[in-house]
Amino acid sequence: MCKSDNIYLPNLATIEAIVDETPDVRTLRLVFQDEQVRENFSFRAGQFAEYSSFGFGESTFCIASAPTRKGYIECCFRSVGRVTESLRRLEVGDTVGVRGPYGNSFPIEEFYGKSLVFIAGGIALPPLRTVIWNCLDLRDKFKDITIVYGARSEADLVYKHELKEWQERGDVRLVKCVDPGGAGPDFDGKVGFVPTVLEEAAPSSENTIALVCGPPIMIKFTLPVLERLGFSDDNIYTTLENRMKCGVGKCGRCNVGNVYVCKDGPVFTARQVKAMSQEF
Amino acid sequence: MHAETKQHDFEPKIVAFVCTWCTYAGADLAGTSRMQYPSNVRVLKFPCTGRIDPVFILRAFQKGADGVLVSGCHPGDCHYMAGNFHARRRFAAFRALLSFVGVDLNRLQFSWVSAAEGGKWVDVVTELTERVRTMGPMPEFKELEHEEQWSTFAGASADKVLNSPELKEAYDSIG
Amino acid sequence: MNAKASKTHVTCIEPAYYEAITEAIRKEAVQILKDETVVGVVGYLPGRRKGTASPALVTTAEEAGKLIFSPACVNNLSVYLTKAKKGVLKKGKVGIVAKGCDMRALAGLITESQLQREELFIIGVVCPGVYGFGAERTGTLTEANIARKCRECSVHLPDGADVAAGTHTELADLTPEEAEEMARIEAMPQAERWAFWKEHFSRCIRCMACRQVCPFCYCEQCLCDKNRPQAVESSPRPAGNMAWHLVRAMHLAGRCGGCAECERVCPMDIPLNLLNRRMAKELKELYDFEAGLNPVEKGPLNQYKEDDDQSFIK
Amino acid sequence: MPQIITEQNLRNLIDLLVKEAKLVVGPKLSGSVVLYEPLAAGSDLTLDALPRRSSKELFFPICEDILSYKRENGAMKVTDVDRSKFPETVLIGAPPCDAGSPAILDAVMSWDYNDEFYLERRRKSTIVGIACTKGDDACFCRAVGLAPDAEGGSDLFLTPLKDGSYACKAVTDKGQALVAAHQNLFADGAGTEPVPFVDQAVEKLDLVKIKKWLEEHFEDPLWEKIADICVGCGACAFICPACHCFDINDEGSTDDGVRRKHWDACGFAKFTNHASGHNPRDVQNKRYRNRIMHKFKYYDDKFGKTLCTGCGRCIRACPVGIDIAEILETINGKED
Repeated sequence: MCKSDNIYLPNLATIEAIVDETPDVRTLRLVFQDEQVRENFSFRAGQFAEYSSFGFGESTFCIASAPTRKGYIECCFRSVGRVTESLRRLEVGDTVGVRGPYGNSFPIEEFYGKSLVFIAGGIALPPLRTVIWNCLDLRDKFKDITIVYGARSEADLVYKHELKEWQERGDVRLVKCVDPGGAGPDFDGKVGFVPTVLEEAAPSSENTIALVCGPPIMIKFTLPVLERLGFSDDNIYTTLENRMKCGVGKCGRCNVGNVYVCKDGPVFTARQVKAMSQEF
Repeated sequence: MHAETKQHDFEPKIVAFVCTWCTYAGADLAGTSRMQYPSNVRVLKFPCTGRIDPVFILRAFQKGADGVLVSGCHPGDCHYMAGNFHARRRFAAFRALLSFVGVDLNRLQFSWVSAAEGGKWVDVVTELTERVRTMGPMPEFKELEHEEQWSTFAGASADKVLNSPELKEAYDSIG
Repeated sequence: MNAKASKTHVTCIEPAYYEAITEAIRKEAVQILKDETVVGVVGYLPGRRKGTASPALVTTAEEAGKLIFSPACVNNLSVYLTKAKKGVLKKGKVGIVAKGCDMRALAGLITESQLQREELFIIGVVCPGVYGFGAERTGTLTEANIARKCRECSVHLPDGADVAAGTHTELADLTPEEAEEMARIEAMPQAERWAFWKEHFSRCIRCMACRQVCPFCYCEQCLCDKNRPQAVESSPRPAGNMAWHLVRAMHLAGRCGGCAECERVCPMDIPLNLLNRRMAKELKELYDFEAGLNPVEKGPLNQYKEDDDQSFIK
Repeated sequence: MPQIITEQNLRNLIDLLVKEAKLVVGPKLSGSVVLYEPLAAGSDLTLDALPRRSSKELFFPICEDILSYKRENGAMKVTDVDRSKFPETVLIGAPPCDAGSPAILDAVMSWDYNDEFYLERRRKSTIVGIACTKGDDACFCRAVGLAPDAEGGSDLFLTPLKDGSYACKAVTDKGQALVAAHQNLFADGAGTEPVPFVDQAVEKLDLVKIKKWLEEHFEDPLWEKIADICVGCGACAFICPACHCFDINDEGSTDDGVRRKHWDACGFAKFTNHASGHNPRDVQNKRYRNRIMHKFKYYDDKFGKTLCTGCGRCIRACPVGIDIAEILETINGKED
């Protein structure tokens, strides 16, 4: 993207809008400052980028907006560290750096003509949201679309407006849930853990691809459920996250065994994940 | 606080770490009493001298302070009973360390200034400022900030001029 | 094994001396593991290279029978008992082989409530000294290969250990190199002192070996790893290096037992123990505190007297 | 045709190169340690000891700026580093275990994405390697496929001769060019006999077998046995000629500062720590395992090379005496 051959040089982007998804999760809508970059920047669903807050450093998040929506990108993060806290202090109009897109992506074209089941937990919806919108924008290419999304509590559900939108449109089946004890009086979803709710919802595995993203514990309990529902490991996709610095396969920290999450991932099939060394 | 009319060649940057209960109130008193003291001092307020970590002092020097003042309640007056007693020992040790690595202790001043001692605050600040002014800028930490390991710095030698007559002479003198 | 009975000065310490200690350690370690006094023993095993040794955590009598003591047993093993090595040893009473300098660290850790004396079985070593870094490893300890810290050792006898191995023997006529070096630095003009340390610190690569081997650097979150806010620059540049070493010296003031492990492990040969020693000297002069073999209630910077010196304060 | 250069002329060569405004780097006594540092004159060159740090820092500095940023009139401006300013460099006096490391690192620095900081320095450098006649019981270059006289990685290779001069062999065009430009310092001839090499304790390892064992023993009691004593410092990684992990950090204010890339080590507890607190390599033996795996398996999987030159620095420097050669020998000797 950059004119320079310096792979560490970010493109500058302006924060166009800020959305607080939950008390500690925030979405930034970013518009590249350079006109050429703005026009030429393209990515595929599932890719990530390095976002920098000048003076604090870089942090890795997926690109949460859909590749089909041009002109801006979105990132969504929870403020837990030095960089994310500083990103949170930024306001509309401020500048951030964006390096990317990096990594592989979901092979959307291979999903054409199939049904899709998205399963996400907590802050892990953004990496799937990019795919969801990508698919919804190409709705006629897919059969049934089911979204199972859960969080610890009602307040922790991200993209609330979009959840509502998905719920209201007739061509998506949204099953949202919160952990026991996390529901408010007006909560209209289910109460239970994602794997349990998924099993109850029992989407058909026939000609269907499952896309899973969530905390390790959720993944651990979801995979057996999917297996029971008849999904083969090749039809289950997930996206991994590890601590990264360079994003381009050099700095040596994101590897799981000999797999570099930044280069060989972040998108893997369940078969690939299982084949990875026991480290994951 | 009116700016002094007298112009100096060098205006030192003085950072003052003060406790909120005594010295900050003392400095405030100096202000409300319209006492005059050098405007070189930047005051940073802490709950107690016991909270003033030596690393803050280092940081101040690193970021360009020419002198540092640490000031709090008189012994026995600490709002938290013993914060300044502990600080006293810590700073005594820290002074020894700084001196051992070659920092001029004249740039570092400790004082007890109570909430009633606006005059003492003025004296301490004025004395330190004038002393540091005569000493000139503190070069050590500032220079260090810009130093690099040689490998980082490798660009510098590229600026060297290729002096061909000299080089020719060198070639000729060998072999 | 009455170490105090006699004290001999010799020109070299033969391998036989260390072999005798080795035997005593093995006997003791095997015994306490067999009768389940301890869950494990921290000691030394020989390395692949001739004349080397490395720390070992042994849990069976069989392994304990292989423990050694030689001039290559330089490590201060008390680091393995701290929080920093949490989880490596099972819970329970632990045996540890300790030289006098290591025992000072144990005493310090007990002072700081990191260890409890009842949880330890200390196999003390009456240590005549160990090799310096990079010294010739001949098996015999001489004036030529003894570590700098050992030249001025004041804790040959591991007083307070559960058992002690060895007889009190010291090398004769050792010059106090470190004390001389410190006097030399202290006598330098201020600018020269700055240049001296600047040169040393600029070589630092921030491998953190000094911190990692230090028994007192057991903080779960080191100030220098913190970045919210960042107190010390993390990049290995002269500015951050200077700050790091000053912060460390300050954090060790009044705690350091003087094992000089930081100096030994420094791959860049920075004389770090000089800093710690200077601080120890200051605290001795000011508050009459000296790191010793006995745990105390509080370190010098954790207490105060109302009439402490404040001549430097206006 | 074989050529020789006398020791005096080797030093003269350095003097000339310095005068040509080249950055000449070689082993030099710095305080009490020998390090690779810029040589101001031929007399600075010290060839009696292996430098404590490897020569990788010539290409992969311990810390370097990768960009600077500044807010001007409210607008953030990011400035690239002018890599054309990197000087022409000659590395002199690197033994095969150092001279050979860039040849290994080139792969990771240029797969897919090119790290131009490294590559530009590589392009602008000429490596004058020297056969190693020192060596001690920590050396094991033969075991990882190198040798005290391995020319790989060198542009010009020197072999110390018994009379104190050096036999020269131009290995690459760059080396040829260096000789050609200073022809009067070199003489034709084969010279006297070379200085013999030192025997190595660990002579030959079956790296394929080791890799296979590593593949099958991700979980193995060996890891706890050898790595429980690891104290988690970065000494081994930082002085290693092949370790290339780094960290990127911003230093400065939000308005004006630089972004820096600097060495990092897989042994540090925080290396892989997620912001959430989750740490995939949460205990020291996992971190140590990654170090061995990376060197002898992962790097080979990815790039077909072993990420180790057998220089033995980590063995000499390890605070707790962890001996990588011993570990490799142990694995090599395993039956299963």
